Amino acid sequence: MSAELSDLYQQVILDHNRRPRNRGRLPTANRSAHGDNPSCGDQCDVFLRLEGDRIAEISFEGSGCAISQASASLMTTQLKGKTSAEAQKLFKEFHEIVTTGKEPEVISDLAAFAGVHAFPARIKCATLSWHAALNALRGDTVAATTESHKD
Amino acid sequence: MSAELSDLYQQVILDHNRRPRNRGRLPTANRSAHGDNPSCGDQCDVFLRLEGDRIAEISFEGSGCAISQASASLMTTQLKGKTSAEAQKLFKEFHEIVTTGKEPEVISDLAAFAGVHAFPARIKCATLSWHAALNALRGDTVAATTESHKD
Amino acid sequence: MPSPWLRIRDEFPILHQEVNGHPLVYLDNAATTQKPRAVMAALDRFYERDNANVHRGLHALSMRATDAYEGARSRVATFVNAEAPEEIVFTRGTTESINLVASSWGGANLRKGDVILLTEMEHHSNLVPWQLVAQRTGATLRYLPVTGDDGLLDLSQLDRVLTPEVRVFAFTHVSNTLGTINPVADLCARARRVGAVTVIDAAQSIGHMPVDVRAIGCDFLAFSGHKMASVTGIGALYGRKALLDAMPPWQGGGGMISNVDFFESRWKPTPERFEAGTPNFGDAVALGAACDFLDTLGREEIRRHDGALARLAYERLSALPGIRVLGPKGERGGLVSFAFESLHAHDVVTFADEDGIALRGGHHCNQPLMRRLGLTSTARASFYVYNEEREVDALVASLRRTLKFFGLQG
Amino acid sequence: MPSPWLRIRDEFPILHQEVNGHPLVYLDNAATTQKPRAVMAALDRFYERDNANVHRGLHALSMRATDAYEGARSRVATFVNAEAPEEIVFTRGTTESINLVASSWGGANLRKGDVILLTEMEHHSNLVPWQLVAQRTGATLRYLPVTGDDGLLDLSQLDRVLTPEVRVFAFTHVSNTLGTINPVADLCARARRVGAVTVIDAAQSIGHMPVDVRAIGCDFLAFSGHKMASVTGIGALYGRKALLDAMPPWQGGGGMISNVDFFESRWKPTPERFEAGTPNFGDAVALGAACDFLDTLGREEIRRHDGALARLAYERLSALPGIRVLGPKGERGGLVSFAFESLHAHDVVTFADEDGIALRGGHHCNQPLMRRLGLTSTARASFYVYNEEREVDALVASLRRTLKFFGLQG
Ligand SMILES: Cc1ncc(COP(=O)(O)O)c(C=O)c1O
Ligand SMILES: Cc1ncc(COP(=O)(O)O)c(C=O)c1O
Repeated sequence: MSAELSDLYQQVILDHNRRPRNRGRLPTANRSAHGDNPSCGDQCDVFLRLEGDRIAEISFEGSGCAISQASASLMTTQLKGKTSAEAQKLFKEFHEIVTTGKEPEVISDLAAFAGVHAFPARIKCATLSWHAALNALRGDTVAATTESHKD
Repeated sequence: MSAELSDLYQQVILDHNRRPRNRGRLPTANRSAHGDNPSCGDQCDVFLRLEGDRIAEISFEGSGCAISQASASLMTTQLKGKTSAEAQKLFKEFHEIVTTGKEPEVISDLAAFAGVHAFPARIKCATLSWHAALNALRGDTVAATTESHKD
Repeated sequence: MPSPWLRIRDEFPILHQEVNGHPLVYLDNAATTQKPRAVMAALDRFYERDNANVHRGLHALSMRATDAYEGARSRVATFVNAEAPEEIVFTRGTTESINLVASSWGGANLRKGDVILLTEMEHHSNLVPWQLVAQRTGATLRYLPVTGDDGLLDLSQLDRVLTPEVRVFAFTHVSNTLGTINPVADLCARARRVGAVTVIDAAQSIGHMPVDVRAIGCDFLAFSGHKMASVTGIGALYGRKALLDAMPPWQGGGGMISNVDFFESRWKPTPERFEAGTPNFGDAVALGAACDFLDTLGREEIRRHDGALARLAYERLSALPGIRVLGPKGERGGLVSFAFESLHAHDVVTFADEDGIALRGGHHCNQPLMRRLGLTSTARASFYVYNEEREVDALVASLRRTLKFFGLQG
Repeated sequence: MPSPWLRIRDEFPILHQEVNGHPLVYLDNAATTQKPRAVMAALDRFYERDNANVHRGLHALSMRATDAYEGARSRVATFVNAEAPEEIVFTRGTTESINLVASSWGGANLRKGDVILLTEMEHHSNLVPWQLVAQRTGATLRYLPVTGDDGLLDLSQLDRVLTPEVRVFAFTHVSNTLGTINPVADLCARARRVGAVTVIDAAQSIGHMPVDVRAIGCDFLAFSGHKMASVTGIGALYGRKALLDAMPPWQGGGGMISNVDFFESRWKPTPERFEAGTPNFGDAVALGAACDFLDTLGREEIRRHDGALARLAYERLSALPGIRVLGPKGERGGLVSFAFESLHAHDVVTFADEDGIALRGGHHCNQPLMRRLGLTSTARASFYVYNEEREVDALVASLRRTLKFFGLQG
């Protein structure tokens, strides 16, 4: 297996893909949003229980490739307990990682996604659940979609 | 001058172009038709005085290249005195001459147009006045046009 | 003379490269085919010797270019056995051809109460243009169902949906996801009985088998050059002359008018009426050369070759654990789609690429069909004249490795 | 480094041939230009190495093809100084670009009472699409006049015609018959004051001079690759993003949808929304290469070169007996049209061809302008980067011989 491919399908990712965390509807959710990536058929629903401005609980449901499923799973572990602003900041970091391959400043599991940058067509897969989560945070009802011209 | 070009601009043609016969409106006309060749802007009006089924008089007006003007002029000299059926037959002969370069069976000035066949884009120029004349004979009011896909 | 099939891979320079350290195995031919030397040479030769704008030109190059362009039209006309070259309108491809019919014929002929009949297996390109014209005219859409994983049209439903309100019946010749070859001549005959106009999407058949518009008996047929060994940017719409002649223009501009005034214009006859602006005569020449190339191989032989590889792939793939292979078991076009229970098509395609194998993964512009089959995406292997059995072997071996990596050996 | 101008004719293989026993003198560049080796090489290289269908593809070739296609989009965006690549929609050429704006923007924004302002010097391609949308929407057409043989827009009339009812003002940058270079930035500024959207037909400027959409301040700009050293079949529409984003799709099909259901669909953002079906990515790559080629020569230098030849031709032709030379005396684009009192343009062109000189004769898709000038046709010589002064000499000598043949020495 090439270095690029083993970078893409890192142990962390395979693990989250095989045993996704926080998967399933959240019965106590007070926010949710849907995201899709129509050009590949990936789908993702994100459920939040916001307490004030803080994400008390989070879960996801969806279908898609290993990258998108692992990303959603990992995201839930990262966003739990964060405020809206902190979530935004994390996404910015994550976006930087998947588009440039740059390692994050603080050590974090998000670094597992650095391999994505070598596969530009897969960036959408990695960011879909994040877009849905941010929409849910903003209370947007429009489905998130990764179909902008770039990313 | 190449053989093709001197075949195209034969003496007969240059002569008819310089001194067109039967040019101008025919005051006694009882039939007329307009023809145009929109892709080059050529225009031609043909005026007939029919007596029974016979062309008693014929004239043309128009503008266009030397080939189209000479063709109209020569046509008037050929059609005068002919019946509708004879005119049709002559046009068929003429069409054959300009598209294939084949000499007509009986010696005729129409043979001067045999050189046209080497210049397919000019076939329309040579046939415009004929189309108008046949329309006039048929009593068609729609303008003749050379804009079919072929010829 | 040696068979043109013997050294066929030599004709395709692109095949002789390595991808990720492995010889390229190109199995994405339903998306676009590769181009033989003969086609590229025809294109280069045209631009090196004869290039000038066509029509209206009286100088030598323009006359040669016009002959080359109209020669390509005649060549395409004989390729599909049209009655006359005027029945061929050059377009960018299948999608533009169908948009032309839907907008021009549909706009002029459809109204409220009319029905546009499609099938559930249509590509977005034979679906969205009809949705747009339905919105514009008030006509409604109706669908002939597909039977399921074996992917046949449910002909038992045809009488129910093909009623006298159906003004147009548009369907694909070969499904780009299922591989199904539809009984197009029968469908056209049935449509004729209710007076419906027929539109065939031949994108997936034109390069792979004989396509004879008179034997089929269709009114319109749309296809793309880039899926039949020619370049992108050129394709054609075949239309019966009587229908084309009665249609209003679609795009306006130079070349399609017979007379323009400041406030109104008159149109040329078909096909020029539908070819506004400078046509893509360069690529039309390449399309003509592609017709020659395919006829040298023989379209019956191509059908046999591509179909045999697809059936072999169908069989071999069916033996893999957790797989669902779509489309008919027997006779099929040169492609096969499949989905794994626990492995997404994107992962499949990415791992195949690692072995130098080019597959397509996704909905293949067949979203409604996918939903109907309870899928969001499949992986697809599609074959062409240069593919070989050993490439099916390579595909199956690669898939086995991928399954192993994900712990899905079964 | 030697100037790229030094051996420029070596770059164009087609020029090195004889026509009717004379070296080819190609003066029909306003109809279409010839293609340099660099452009054909880019096209061949793409098909020999990277060809695969773009977007949605996850294998190596598809990713390379997508990069090449989107790279060409970025290249074209910088070529016209757009703010972002998304402002470039690939089309077949100028005509399709204008049809897209007229149909999509016009269809959504025009209604009875609205005025479409054009000029009397528009090419049919910037005229017929507006007639068609006027018929469809009930908007009316209005024209800014041309002054006469010197062929300038009559700006003294602008206030009279550019009223608040004008929703769109579409005009050519350079006239393909008169050679006039219009003051496009001024016209856009004036249009903005009444809130009119501006559409520029850049077919005759794009390959001949710097074209900067931000300096011009236009909303849309349309052009063709084949008139700027690239191949046929590709061109572009520049549109301000805010306007494109608000426009409905035009053609429907694969690639432009974000979601398709059996009965309705959602669209992708611009530019994909306007690129239904497999795009012409092969020729887009060639267009990108043409941008590089022209920038290496320098577009200011090209403007000087082509303009100087046209002014020289204007002067030398004006000395011939019985001639009427059209368009401005001073600054002009790289072409000159002329008409003889007693000699039809077709005869002129046929005799020039005999000397190996390629001219165009006819109405140049400018019928209304021709009528306005009291002409039915002109002959036109148009220049490009490979033309030389000696070719103007050859033209004048040939015309003198023709006049002599017809007994018109004056
Ligand atoms: C001024 C002008 N506009 C539009 C066009 C149309 O361009 P195309 O035929 O490439 O669409 C042309 C060229 O024919 C032109 O000269
Ligand atoms: C069945 C079918 N129809 C239509 C199309 C559209 O063809 P194009 O993208 O060349 O317009 C395709 C290919 O993408 C296809 O497979």
